[in-house]
Amino acid sequence: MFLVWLMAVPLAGAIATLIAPKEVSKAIAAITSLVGLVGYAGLLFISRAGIDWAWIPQWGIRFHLVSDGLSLFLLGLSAVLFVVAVFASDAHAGRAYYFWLLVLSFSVVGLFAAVDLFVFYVFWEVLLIPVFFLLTGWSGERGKKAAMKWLIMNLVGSFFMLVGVVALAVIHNQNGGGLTFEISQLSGMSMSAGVASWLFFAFLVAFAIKAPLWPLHGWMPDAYGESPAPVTAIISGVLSKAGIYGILRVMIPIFMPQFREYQTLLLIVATAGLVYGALMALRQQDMKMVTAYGSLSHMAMMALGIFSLTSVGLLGTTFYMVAHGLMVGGLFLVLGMLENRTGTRTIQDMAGLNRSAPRLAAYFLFFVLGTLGLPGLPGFAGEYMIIQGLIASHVVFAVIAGFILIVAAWYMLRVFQAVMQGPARTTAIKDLWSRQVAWLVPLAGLVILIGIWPAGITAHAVPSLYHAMHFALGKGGVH
Amino acid sequence: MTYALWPEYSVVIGVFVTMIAVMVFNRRSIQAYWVGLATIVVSGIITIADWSSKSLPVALYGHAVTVDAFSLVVNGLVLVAAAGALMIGWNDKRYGPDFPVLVLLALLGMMVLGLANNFVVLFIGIELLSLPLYILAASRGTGESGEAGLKYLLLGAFSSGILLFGLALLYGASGTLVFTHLDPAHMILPLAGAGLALTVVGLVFKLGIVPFHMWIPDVYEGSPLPVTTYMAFGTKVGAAAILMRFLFFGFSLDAGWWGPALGYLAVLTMVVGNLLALAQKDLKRLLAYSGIANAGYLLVGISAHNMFGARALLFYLLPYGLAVLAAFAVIQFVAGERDSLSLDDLTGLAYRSPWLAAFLTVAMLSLAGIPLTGGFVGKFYLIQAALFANQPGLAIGLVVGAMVGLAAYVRPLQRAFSKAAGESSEPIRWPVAGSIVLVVAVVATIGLGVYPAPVVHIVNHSAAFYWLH
Amino acid sequence: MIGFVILAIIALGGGIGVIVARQPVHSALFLIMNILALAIFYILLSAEFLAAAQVIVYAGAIMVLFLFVVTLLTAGKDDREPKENLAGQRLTAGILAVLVGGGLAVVGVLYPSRAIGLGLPHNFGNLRGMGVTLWGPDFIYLAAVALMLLTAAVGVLVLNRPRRQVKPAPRLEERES
Amino acid sequence: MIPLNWIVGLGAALFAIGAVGVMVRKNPLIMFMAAEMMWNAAALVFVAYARSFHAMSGQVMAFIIIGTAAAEVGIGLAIIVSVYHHRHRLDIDEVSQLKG
Repeated sequence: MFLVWLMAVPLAGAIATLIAPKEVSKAIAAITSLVGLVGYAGLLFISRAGIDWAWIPQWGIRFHLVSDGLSLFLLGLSAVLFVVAVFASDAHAGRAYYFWLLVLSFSVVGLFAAVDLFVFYVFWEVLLIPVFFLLTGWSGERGKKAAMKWLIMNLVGSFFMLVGVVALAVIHNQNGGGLTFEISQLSGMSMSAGVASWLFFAFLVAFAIKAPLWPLHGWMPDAYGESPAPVTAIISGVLSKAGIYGILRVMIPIFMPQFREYQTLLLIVATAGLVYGALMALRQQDMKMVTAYGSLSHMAMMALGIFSLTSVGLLGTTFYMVAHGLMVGGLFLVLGMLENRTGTRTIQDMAGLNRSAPRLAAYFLFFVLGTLGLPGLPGFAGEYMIIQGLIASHVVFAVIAGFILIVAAWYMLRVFQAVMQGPARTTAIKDLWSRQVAWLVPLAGLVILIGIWPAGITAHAVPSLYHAMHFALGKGGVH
Repeated sequence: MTYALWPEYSVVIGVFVTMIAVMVFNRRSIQAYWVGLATIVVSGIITIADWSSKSLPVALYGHAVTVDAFSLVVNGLVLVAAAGALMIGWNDKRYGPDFPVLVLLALLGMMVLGLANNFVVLFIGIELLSLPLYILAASRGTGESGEAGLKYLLLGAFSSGILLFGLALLYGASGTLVFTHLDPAHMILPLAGAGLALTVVGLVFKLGIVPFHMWIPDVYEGSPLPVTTYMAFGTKVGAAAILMRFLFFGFSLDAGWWGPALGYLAVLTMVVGNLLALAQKDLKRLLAYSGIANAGYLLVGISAHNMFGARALLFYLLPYGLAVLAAFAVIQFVAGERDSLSLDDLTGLAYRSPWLAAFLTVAMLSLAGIPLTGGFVGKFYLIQAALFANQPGLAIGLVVGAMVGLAAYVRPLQRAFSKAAGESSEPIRWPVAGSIVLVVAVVATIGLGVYPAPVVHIVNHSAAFYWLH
Repeated sequence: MIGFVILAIIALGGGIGVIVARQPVHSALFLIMNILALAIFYILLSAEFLAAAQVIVYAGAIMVLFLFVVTLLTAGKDDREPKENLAGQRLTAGILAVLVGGGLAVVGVLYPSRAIGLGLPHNFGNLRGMGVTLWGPDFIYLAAVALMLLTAAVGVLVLNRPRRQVKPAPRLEERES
Repeated sequence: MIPLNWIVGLGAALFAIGAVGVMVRKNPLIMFMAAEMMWNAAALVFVAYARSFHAMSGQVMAFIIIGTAAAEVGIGLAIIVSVYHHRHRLDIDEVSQLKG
């Protein structure tokens, strides 16, 4: 029941923004997201909340939501980032902006909590729509094209996934198990190898597009480049995790044999993405694009953790998703503020800004260090676990991943140095206002907290990871 | 207690009462519209009463018609279509006082198609449906409207000719006119094959399946808006219903004859229809091509040829029709005095009238098949049907079509949500009756997407009922 | 058999005449010829009532209407059909139709239906027989045809009622300028 | 004895001629007449088969076809007349506009 309230709050807020006068839209959104955050804090104490209602009984579809170790912290990540994004948004963005933001928040909660494949798919597609309108209405000149690309690419993937979803249920029914979309019931189901491979790739492509993973990242540069900073933060911080989460939640329990079969191929592709993202990040002159491609590289890192098919790798990915979401979200927001103040995103146009804006520079440095994996900050713990998993399975890829970590430090610090340090060539800018500091401090605090106490997440995640994968474990899938 | 054919009888009575109302009252009067609406409501109530009676199915007039749960569901659908069309064109001076009479006559044809069990009734249903629509299409009196009526008439007569000749050959091959007495095992094969092919072509013409779709865009574009709405919803229901009844009652055992052919046509239609929709600049034409593509989706339900297919088809008709009603109501409001709307005219709609833009969004997303709208559930059901029939090709074709279609449906939305270059023109008038249609259609579309279980139950009941044959 | 051949030639000639005639008037006259030939076929097929109906309804009413309209619309005009670039497509369709029709004809000739050897039932096809059927079990068909004719009457009223000249509403751009 | 199968063949031929007429001609009146011929061909085949089965049902169908054709022709000619009138009026309008 608690989860339903967690979903109902943003939905009610969304409707309220439509009815209330334009001026209070932001206030409504802020209150709503804060209530959501408080509600989420309550969820932490309940820990395993869930509901299980019949939705379309004729097709065996149940409205089944659970917050277990896999989803609990992603729900938290989205709750935090939505609060931050609302506060960082333009107060004059209009009611439709906040409406779509809250609808997005609603669908993200549903997506992360769903354990029925139909419910999962519904929210998976629903969240495309608010993002589409956010990109269409509140971004630059090329925003419309970016929105179109986002929608089409994602839907191409997810329509094939839809066929996959139905096919799984139908096969389960033909096996004599009745029509059901429950992931736990579909897992470990027997199907012919050919069909299973087709379905495996149908799902994988859908998830890889959303993440995005190389080479299916075509929508990413436009969408990240054109969207306003809070939206970028939500897309990169929360929505991209949905792709990885989908692989963990849906594919690992159902397609473990296929993962084993194609492991080498998957590792090679993911590694190529890791390298590609890093190299592209090095070449960019636009600081937002550096972060975007860096993020692409990090998504590949998470994929590597899964494809290592070791429990420590999976655990690392689970942890790294939350950590990366918080840090990259924060980083995009800081970049947004920087862009607001300087009016440019090109690295060469800025230099020595730390003189005039020391606080901004400090936060910038903090998130940069976080994303490049400084020990003590959460990125490090996640990457450590992933590489440990890779060493256990294929050591070659561990070596490449370790090397790319160094490159990551290079491209992130390059941006920081160029923008903040050196002689102050550009005109001075305003430093952060106290209100902006007010919501950056908790975010940074949270990052530090899970950085020095990763066990807070992993201890929760381990049992449910094992729970989610016990079929795979039973077949000796995970070491 | 069953009132078997009383939904149809009440419509016949309603036709006469409406005509009397037109004659008695002033020609410019609104009474005819009220009588027409009352007829639809009464017929709907009797349909519901029929539904709850236990004595169905019942065959009447020497197996000429069969009233069963299927026909009652079709009744309900076409009643919704007629009510929607009537209210969108409510008391519009452009269409004259005879509009309700003709809507009721066409409604009768659609209802007859739902319960036909015999070649004669099939033909009568098709013609009862078409004749009033020819008139309605041409009733606007402008050049395009007349041309649309003419084109519809000629193509309609042509396809009816094909249909009739096919029926004649089938009659020769089998010796009976009744669907359920057709026995493919004892037919003269070449005659039966040729007859079946011609009959299916004739019906598919009416449904608007590629490559027999050429007439649809022109006719839809030229006809008055409420009439286009009626064609897009009601005619599709009628044609799909009769195609299904004919094939499932008569040739259920020999699905191999027609299943694969219809499957290929379905895939072709879904893809081509959506592709062509992508290129349209006029909103009515876009919806016409969308109607073609949706006819392809309907065909998936037929060529899957299983219980799921029949149910999915019946289910899909409802969200499709509701989306059509909503979209055309929006067009009617925005177009105002004019009778068509280009994509450019939509620019800035979200700023002129946010609610209209929102309603248009729901309608378009439902046509595109985005979750939490009825269209998604319908497509989901169709995919289930195709996969249960072990025809993954159909499912893939469906999603490929949906992907292409999505781009087509999103384009008007992007226009609507971008700022207009010039200053926006006068505010948009909301006619009361049309607004009711619009709001009901949009709410029902979302309702179907969020909680489809009751409708699924009804549909399953009706298709299961009829499958016993 | 000779009678059949002659009648068939008349019917086919009429049919071909309909579609090759340049003037619609000639087409209409050819169609009447075709219809009358069919009426004689109906008599040969022991459908007396239908033969009468064919002559009275088709030749008597429908074709007179046709002739009337044709003369009304095309009197004194050279109704040359405009050339259009779809000619090739139309030709292809026509050839296709010929092929399909030829195939159908071959099928129809080669595969006769199961004929019943007994003598014809009493009143087969005459006025009494049709009346008993149409006013008995098949009455709804008759009622439906009546409704269609009613529709036609309404339609003629609707389509040709005097309408005030409706000015086409200006398009959006014009109103804005 | 009348060769029933040959009558069916004749019906098919008439049907084909009518179809060709609808597809190839562009004059709406002639197209409409060709479509009528297709209907007639179907009616002929129905009657022929009715004779062969000794069943009235085919004749009833043919009668319905004739009745429906009457209604259809009424509507069709009304539409054609209104379209012709409109075209005619348009021509005059254009001419007067040119002069004015």
